[in-house]
Amino acid sequence: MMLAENVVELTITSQLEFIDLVTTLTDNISGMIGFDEDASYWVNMAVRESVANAVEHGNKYDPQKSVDIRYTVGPDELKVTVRDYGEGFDPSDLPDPLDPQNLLNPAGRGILYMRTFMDSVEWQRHPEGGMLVSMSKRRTPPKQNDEGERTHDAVGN
Amino acid sequence: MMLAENVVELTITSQLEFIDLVTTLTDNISGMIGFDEDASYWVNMAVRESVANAVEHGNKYDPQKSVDIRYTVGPDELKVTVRDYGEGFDPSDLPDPLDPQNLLNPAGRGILYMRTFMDSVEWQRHPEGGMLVSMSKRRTPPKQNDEGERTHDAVGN
Amino acid sequence: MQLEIRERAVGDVAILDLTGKITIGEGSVQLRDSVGSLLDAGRNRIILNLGGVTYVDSSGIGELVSRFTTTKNTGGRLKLLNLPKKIKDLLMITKLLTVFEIYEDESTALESFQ
Amino acid sequence: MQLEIRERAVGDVAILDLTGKITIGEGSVQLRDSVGSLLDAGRNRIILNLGGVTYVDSSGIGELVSRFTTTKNTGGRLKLLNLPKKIKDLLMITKLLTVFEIYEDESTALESFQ
Ligand SMILES: Nc1ncnc2c1ncn2[C@@H]1O[C@H](COP(=O)(O)OP(=O)(O)O)[C@@H](O)[C@H]1O
Ligand SMILES: Nc1ncnc2c1ncn2[C@@H]1O[C@H](COP(=O)(O)OP(=O)(O)O)[C@@H](O)[C@H]1O
Repeated sequence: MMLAENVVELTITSQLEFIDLVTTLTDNISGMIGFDEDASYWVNMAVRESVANAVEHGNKYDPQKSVDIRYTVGPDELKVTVRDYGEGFDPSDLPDPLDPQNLLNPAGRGILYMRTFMDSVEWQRHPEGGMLVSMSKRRTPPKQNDEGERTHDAVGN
Repeated sequence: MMLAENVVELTITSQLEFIDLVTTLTDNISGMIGFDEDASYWVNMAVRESVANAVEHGNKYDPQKSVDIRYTVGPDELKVTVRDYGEGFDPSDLPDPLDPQNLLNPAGRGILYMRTFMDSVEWQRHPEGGMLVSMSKRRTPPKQNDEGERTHDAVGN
Repeated sequence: MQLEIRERAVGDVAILDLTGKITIGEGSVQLRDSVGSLLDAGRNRIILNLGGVTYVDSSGIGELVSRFTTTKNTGGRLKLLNLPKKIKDLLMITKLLTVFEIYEDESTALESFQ
Repeated sequence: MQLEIRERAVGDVAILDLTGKITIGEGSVQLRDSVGSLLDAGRNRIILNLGGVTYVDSSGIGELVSRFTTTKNTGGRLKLLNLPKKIKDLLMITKLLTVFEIYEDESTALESFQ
């Protein structure tokens, strides 16, 4: 497999304006490795959420701090890691956005998005500071019956 | 100016397949900072040539060696640097592709392309090995009279 | 421009036709501002027509929720019209499908205000 | 697919209609192969219709030159048709405008082989 084990890395300064550059690159990589439209859409969104969190909560918009996105194209999956240089956080210690009393909260759904759209998401504190989010999406497409079924699978329900 | 001094970096492994990812990112950055269609087209092409050289002549397709592309958006210009990890070369010591006896050569026009399309191009050996190509394109558009004139300016003739 | 918002009025109901992306930054801010101006003008019977919306990130979903709440707090209502499949998926994932009043055609949405 | 190549024949002249990009790797290789098969079949009166070509990098220009030379070496001719503005710019920059035989309409290009 020509693309196996290949790596592409993108580094941006902490500005929301640059997120579109990241998602466009993500779309291109998804297309290159044969993700269908649905899979590309959800991967794009998970990456956006992760980068937005890195810019906003991690680096707190500090233009001196970068966000580093790394794509690793493996034979079975696309792996994406997003690293920031902030104080880090504990993802197990967050309000559940699906709890009825939180449903009307104006924020707090990004991590739910990421968990829903990717096959796996992990957070760890980087040994040299900041958070490192590692996400992966399988390359083998889920079994398809009809339009509805497929979307169902892609969002992980 | 919101985008002044901002930096985006992209790193790819040494494969021609990834060049399209680089040029798409280049197009997005060009669009973001207001380059017109012509300017975007030529910048795209100069970046492609530079990255192709880094993959082919610099890193000699070694998948362990990366090509690092850095975009710096300044108030007056877009600067793009392309770094490889090869043996380097002396750009002053190359056959002139415009010499009548070289016109039918199947190769050797990439550097001519880069010099023509950008406002400045410089080559230097990186202190830690490999070549570092630094190119820039002014953000102020050239005076426009008509379609013909504009293209004329954009290709630097 | 990420998001385009056109405003229409049918009787005392304001319809905002949205096209594009509602995302963190620009898109979310535009939505907040558009609904804000309506409320400032005392127009709190609002339909958001999402038929042309292709993408709503978590910040955009949050913005929809906020505008829903703000409108309700003035005694008005903000309803959603023409949800594309993907946007409906997103409201399902976030358990907001039953929070919003959602319509599939404009006349039914308009009648619901009577 | 970067480059699409369709083959037509008008009498003993082969016309290749190219659409897309002629760039290092895939595109250049496709062009080489297409012209190669024509020459292998003894068809060395060739028109490359570049009307649909949007982008030719330095490797692509080199490939055009190589196919021009290879065709000539078999006693044939390779001519260019319908150059888009940008591609013409590139041939000007590389001083190849006068090397190639270039035509703006197909019938004139075809007649030139008589
Ligand atoms: N990279 C990060 N660095 C620090 N804190 C983070 C990071 N990502 C997420 N968080 C924390 O987790 C919370 C929930 O994140 P998320 O679910 O994306 O919702 P939102 O971004 O809308 O608050 C954030 O409010 C923030 O406190
Ligand atoms: N990054 C690089 N590292 C080493 N050599 C290079 C590099 N870029 C260019 N060169 C040398 O310069 C020559 C001319 O480059 P160029 O004008 O791009 O034409 P081409 O790539 O078609 O040979 C190459 O053949 C190569 O010998």
